[in-house]
Amino acid sequence: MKLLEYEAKDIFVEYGIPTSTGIVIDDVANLKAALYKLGLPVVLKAQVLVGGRGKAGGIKIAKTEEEAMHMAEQILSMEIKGLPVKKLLVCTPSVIEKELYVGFVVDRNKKKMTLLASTEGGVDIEQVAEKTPEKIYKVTIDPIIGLQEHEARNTARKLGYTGEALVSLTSIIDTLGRIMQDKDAELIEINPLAITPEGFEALDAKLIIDDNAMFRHPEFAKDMKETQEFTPIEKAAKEAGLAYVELDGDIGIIGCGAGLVMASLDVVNHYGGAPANFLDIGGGATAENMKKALEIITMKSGLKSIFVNIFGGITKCDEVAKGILEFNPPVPVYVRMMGTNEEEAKRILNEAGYDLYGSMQEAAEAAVKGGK
Amino acid sequence: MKLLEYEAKDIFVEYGIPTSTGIVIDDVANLKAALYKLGLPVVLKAQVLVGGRGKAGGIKIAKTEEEAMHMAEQILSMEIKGLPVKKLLVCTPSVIEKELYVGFVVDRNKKKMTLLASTEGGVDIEQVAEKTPEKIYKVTIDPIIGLQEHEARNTARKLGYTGEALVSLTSIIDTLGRIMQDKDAELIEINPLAITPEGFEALDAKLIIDDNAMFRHPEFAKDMKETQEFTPIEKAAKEAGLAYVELDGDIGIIGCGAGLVMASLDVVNHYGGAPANFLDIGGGATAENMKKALEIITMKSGLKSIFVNIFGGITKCDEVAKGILEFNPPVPVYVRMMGTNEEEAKRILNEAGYDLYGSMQEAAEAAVKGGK
Amino acid sequence: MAILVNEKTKIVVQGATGRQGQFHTRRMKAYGTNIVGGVTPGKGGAMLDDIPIFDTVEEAGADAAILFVPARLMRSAAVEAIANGLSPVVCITEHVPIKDAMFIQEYARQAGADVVGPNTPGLISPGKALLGILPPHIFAEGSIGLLSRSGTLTYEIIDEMTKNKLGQSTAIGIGGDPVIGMDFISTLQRFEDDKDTKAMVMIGEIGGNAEELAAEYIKEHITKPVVSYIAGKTAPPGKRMGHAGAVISGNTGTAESKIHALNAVGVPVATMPHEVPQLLRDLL
Amino acid sequence: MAILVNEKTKIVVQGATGRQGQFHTRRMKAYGTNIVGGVTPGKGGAMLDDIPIFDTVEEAGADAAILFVPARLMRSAAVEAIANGLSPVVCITEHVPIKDAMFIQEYARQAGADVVGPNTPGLISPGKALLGILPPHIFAEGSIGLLSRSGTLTYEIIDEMTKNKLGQSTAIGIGGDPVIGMDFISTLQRFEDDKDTKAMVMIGEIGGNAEELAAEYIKEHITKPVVSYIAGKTAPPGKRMGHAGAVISGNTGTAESKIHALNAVGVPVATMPHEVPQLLRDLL
Repeated sequence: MKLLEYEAKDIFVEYGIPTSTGIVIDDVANLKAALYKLGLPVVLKAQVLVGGRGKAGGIKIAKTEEEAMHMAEQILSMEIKGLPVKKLLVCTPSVIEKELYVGFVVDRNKKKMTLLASTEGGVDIEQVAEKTPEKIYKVTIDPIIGLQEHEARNTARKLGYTGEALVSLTSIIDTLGRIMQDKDAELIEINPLAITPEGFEALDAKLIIDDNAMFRHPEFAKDMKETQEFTPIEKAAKEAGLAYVELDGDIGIIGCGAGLVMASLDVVNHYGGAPANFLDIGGGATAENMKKALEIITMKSGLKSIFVNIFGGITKCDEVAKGILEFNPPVPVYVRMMGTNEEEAKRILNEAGYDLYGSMQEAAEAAVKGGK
Repeated sequence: MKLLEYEAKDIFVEYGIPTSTGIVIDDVANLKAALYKLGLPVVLKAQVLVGGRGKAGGIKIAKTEEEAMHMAEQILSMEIKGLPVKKLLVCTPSVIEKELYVGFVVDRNKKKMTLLASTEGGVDIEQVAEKTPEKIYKVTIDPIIGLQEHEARNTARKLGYTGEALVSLTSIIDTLGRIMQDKDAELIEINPLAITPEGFEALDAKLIIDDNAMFRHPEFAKDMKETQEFTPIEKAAKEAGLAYVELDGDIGIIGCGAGLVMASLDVVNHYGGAPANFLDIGGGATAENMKKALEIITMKSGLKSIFVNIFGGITKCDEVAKGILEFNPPVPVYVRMMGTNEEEAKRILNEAGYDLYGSMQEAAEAAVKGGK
Repeated sequence: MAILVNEKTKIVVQGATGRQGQFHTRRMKAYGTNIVGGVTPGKGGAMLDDIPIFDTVEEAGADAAILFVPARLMRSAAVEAIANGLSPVVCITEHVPIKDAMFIQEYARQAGADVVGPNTPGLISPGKALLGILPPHIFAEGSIGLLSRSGTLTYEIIDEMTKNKLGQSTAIGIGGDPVIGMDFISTLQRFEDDKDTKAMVMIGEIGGNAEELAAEYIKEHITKPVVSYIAGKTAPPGKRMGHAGAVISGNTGTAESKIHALNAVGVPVATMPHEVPQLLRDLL
Repeated sequence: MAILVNEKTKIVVQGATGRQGQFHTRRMKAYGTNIVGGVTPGKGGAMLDDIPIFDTVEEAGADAAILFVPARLMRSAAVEAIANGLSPVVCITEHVPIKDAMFIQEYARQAGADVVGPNTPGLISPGKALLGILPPHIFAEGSIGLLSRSGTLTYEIIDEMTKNKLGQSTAIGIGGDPVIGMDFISTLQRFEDDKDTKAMVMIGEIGGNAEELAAEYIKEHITKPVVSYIAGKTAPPGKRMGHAGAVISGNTGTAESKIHALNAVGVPVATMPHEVPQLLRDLL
């Protein structure tokens, strides 16, 4: 679960990280009150859960009230990468002397969190990693003990700081590590962490909470409903507990098991088809689950055919077959099934006139042809 | 810092350990209201920071209101091992089927906390350890990871429980371990942990918080002032930051360093004297500290002589000498000093007519003779 | 021979009394796996058919464990198994918090235990022991070691192998989460050390760079033939493809990168799953 | 020879810029100890006389550390020293929370580092290095190893020894807290292994059963002569005698028990501190 900038900043403030905050509005009508409190100029920042807001025109500086009103209206009516901007963070611009980067990310290979810090903040850290990897300082965090204070201090020192600045930066890094631990963050970043005449200040905040740890974090339950942004199809899939990803093509794909579904996409693609989606019905799906899956993928307009690929281990093929019949899809369905109760499934589907294939490549090829 | 039974129980309740609570009163006038809420019979338990309340008559069961009033008055006016009973815990007696022991103590040799559990509760665990050590189950706790749930469960199992009881007992032990960790306990005990028809219930609670960790526990700051019980001399010593222990004899002892003061007591004892106290002025004491130390030990009546034993490392002998002169003690003082500024100290004290000795045994012997 | 488990390995099933736990415990037992007991705190003394249920792992006297416990109990259950000296500890459950997964892996590393998963179908040494939810009838005894980040895709490929008379020494699902115990490298080395394994099939997918690191490792340390299949060539960046670990972030984690790295060290990568048996035959 | 430190050991002083830290850093340096730097976060770049102050232990390039940091910072400072591979790590500060002391000891155990203290006067290898607050002028080079739970009592006995021409290889205050790093047993073994140590003086006090365990250990493992003194024969039960660890609980921790255990394994125990030199002479 990704948090919006202002939500992450609220947590920073709660933990005592010096943070550039402001006032959040969801309606231009509330901008005047915000300007009255903050004065001018102000920065207006679109609160959306995708990167690249700045380039998309979602961050603006306004010097007059008129300008602010105009820009706010503009931003609040825009979509960034398909997501409508519903909230705007209004804040006082900071005087920036330098921009750093500090964050914690998962290192899959070490199976540990890694602290990343760099004097090259304000840009995508992946770019820095590519162009000037020597400018990123890394510390691997012990998953049992957690970040130790001297690791934070060594990092601050490696970035070149001494004196009061070293002490402040150590504390910021240490606190960020504590938030990571307390909140089950799978990613937490301050980018940029600005140096201003008043000291360090978190100008932006990125925080992704591990969805699997949500049972430990009732404090996020409310936020999630409010701010998580999904398309209507994604929302329906999420509610049905199905893993769904929308794609650009026109051949609907349903399979069981993430790897098999990915392979199904690849095979369809291999035969010249364009998958419309990724949908994994998971292990042990019932007729009801299958029906729901078909409902969801057919919400997308322009679908030409459907490829169903089931390798039944826990999943019973006859259940899947029943689900197909219950829904009665509006476009041709090409089914490949094997495994548990395969014969019964074949009987059911043959009677109903569905095409059945002995291998995934045959079925995929047929779905591609049928969809043309 | 030791907590009173009811204070420790409040913490148990906060953490969800099933606990026999009740109502605390400090005045018999409030008993009626308590009886009105609790009904009869009631258990009246003196809230004092020493063991052996029961034997001393500090725990009584009252069946009628008259009996309760009488007993409460009696207990609230008694002293147990020299400490006045200021508060009384009134609670409903539990139906006890069995009494267990569960606690965490410091294992100095392993340098770790140890979980102790036994089916022989309700008595002093040290007695159980002596007579039937096989009836105590022990688990050493990893100081970095803390108590793990399976360790609590293994313990519950070793005590012979299964089913619902195992699950409840596991949770109680696990929670007790969490309190230990959260509260910096150097000792935490439920003794007895009763089995009642309603399940497990903590009938008593013992909790000692590490004084050195108090900076992490502002929640105890208030309680400490309210309930810690010291004699007037102990209080004065505590306020002056001096380590003081009151003893039965009549020869006052002041030294620097705990080991040297203990040895001073032993040497005085060896020559037939009885030390009146243990007082360590610590390292680097000033004239003011020494004066204060003399004030404190002479608060005790019946003092016959004073033995001052200084081995000056950080401590400057001349400062100590000045402190003696400033106070001008009412009984003979026998001084042994060596180390930093020894010559100057000797000059000062000789001029003022004090006896100075070249070794601790000579000075101790003189103090014993002088005190007769 | 096989890696990790064989017919003698004494297995305890943690979470044996849940719906999934019961089903798979019975199936593993039916396969001939040496199941010595189940563990469900509070249910000690019960029986699942002829399998005794215990309250604690300690009582079961096992060598290895398989876990069907709920995700939020995974950390304490896995720690219990590891603390009792068990290895491997196979964590089937998905949706385990990544912080707990990291804790388990570090605890296991210090104890020298092998953890498989979480979020894995488990493993099978055909004809010897099934320690997971894989459908055993599609497997056959043989000399190919299989290691995979995916479940059903593995079955697909295993099925093709078995039909083509390419039996398996051991097949292991290493798990689809970002943080897992045994990874490609450690598992490849086990197969390298196993005298009855003649070749390996490594099934990867998008996300992370485990396949790239495995390629480097194969170049330096693995002498036996390895063939591969990588799923997710058409997956878009930034989206989790079902598995928590299957996501392309920026430029990293693409199928292209993985295929390129493997080809560069002489590991043939199948374009489609059914091509794997032929690639194996070419190398054997 | 000496144990733990000698004239070559590069020492960093953590907390060198506080009042106590400055005083003792200068004194240790004046004694000839090879102090390579001090550490105080935020004061890096400053100098204490000719000793450079660093922000981190990493920058100092030391072999061993001595800590004068406030009690509430002890855990993080000791962990820093241990994480940097330093040993011994001598923790002078008193009033360290016992939970932190336990954490430090376990962390050190896993890292294989020696921790001395907390709440210790430190140690001295006379003529070579002073790593503590002991008054160096009373010590003399020689072949007696001294280990003690007490500070000033140690000085008392050292003074008697030096006057009697019984110099010391190393003298170490192991600390007066209930939980300390190097204890009697580990320290006795170091002296046993040190070819220039001919005999040991062990100064104990009431509280715990470290002396009793040491007695057992001496019987089994120590071949060199050991003499002892135990303080607190007249201490009442249940009262802390200055040191956090000096308390008799129930029947355990009494001086009688300790003296009895030591005598039982042939270790003579002095009745009064000044008798120690004679007991040593009797055995040498």
